[in-house]
Amino acid sequence: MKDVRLLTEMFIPGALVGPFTQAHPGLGGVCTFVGEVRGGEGQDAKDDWGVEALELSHYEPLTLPTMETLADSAIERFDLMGLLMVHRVGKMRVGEPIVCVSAAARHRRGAIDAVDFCMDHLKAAAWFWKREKRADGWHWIEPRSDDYADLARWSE
Amino acid sequence: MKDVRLLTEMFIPGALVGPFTQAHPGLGGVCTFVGEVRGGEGQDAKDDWGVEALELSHYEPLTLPTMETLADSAIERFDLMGLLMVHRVGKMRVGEPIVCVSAAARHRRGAIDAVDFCMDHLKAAAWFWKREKRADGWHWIEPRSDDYADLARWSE
Amino acid sequence: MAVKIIFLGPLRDMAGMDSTQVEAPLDWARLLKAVGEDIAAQLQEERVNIACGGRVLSDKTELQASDGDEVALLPPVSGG
Amino acid sequence: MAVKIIFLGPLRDMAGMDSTQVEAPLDWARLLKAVGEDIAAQLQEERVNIACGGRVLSDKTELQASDGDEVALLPPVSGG
Repeated sequence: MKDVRLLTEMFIPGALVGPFTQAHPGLGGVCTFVGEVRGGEGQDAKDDWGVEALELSHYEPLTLPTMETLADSAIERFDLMGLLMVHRVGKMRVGEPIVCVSAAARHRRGAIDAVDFCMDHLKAAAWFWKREKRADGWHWIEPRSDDYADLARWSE
Repeated sequence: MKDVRLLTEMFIPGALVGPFTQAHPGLGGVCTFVGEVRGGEGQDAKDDWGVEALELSHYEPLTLPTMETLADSAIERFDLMGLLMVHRVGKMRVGEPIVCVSAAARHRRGAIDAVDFCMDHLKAAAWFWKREKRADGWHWIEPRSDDYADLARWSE
Repeated sequence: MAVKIIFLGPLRDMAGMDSTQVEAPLDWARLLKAVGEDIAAQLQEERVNIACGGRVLSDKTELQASDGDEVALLPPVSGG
Repeated sequence: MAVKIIFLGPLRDMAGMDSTQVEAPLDWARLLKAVGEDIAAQLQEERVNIACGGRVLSDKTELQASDGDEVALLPPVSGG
């Protein structure tokens, strides 16, 4: 089962992952990653202090087709039984989920690697632009070089 | 927050992962792996056909301390905010969860790698023995060479 | 009819608008003139892409937009 | 008092019991004699470990179990 969604409203990952898991009897493992709007409460979080909100914009004619293609290639590459890929767009507050990727497979390696693969591609190769609101206004987030390095792991 | 448990009864991963996630405000991502007793419904599942039940035995004086040590080392190595590690023992039916590992971190890479690391160690370096019940009785499961290869990835 | 140019992400702020309409046809040279100096400088950077009619161009300098096409200017992404 | 030997995993089936009691003290040579030929052959394999008093021995041939100790025979694991 492939389930790819762009959502403009808050969502509860558990409410999607539960039914997704149950839709695949016979599976061996499910790996799920949920990314949230990071707040400033961590100790090592100096650079995140003061984030009040986050906005993800996208380009509709490209974003969903890109996610569908990514999902298809993950399903094939990692021999998945199912893949759930959900991404928020619009304005979000700290603590709200931005992205949820869940992969069901007969063996754990496929499930874990598929989530890793999808997240790297969503970060560095999907059509989203992120900006954060701080006390002094909105700031666009530059892509991180780490993200490109992560993505490069998946090329032969 | 470190939460390590050996359970003798059926559990619902979502009921543990939800509160675990909410216990870490400021997190960037949560990665969760749930392993279930694999049934024989998949297409490529010839070797799993006919599994009726599974039993995991363990050695109490070693198992929980080993899991605690594993959790500590994952938390340190991947700079986690929290780690949930739950393992069933005893008899289980097809579709029941065996293991659930959930890692909360400020960045996705730490969360995903921590789950990968913990699963490899639980598979090949924790004190569990698995046997399957088929039509002709119980069969002990031999460790797979893949599992040792997976484990070796984490040594320098 | 015309060609609609869409500014995405940080380019939207730089342009001061979400989109603009220009006369068709629109090629690379005319696009650079149409968007102003700052955006034109961005477009010359390798990491900025252009989509036309919902497809990302492998070579953006070969842009050929006709009446009714949508041309999207895509700065580096920062998603997930 | 005595030393309790615990058979884990497949060794339990091979031994036909969960555990047995033997007189203390128990060292490697006496253990091999106490468990019977099949189990003794297993114990000589590198991938079979021995724990004494809740600690896995780095060198199982240096086993020195005293009164009240529990000695666990640990075949290769297959968990998760």
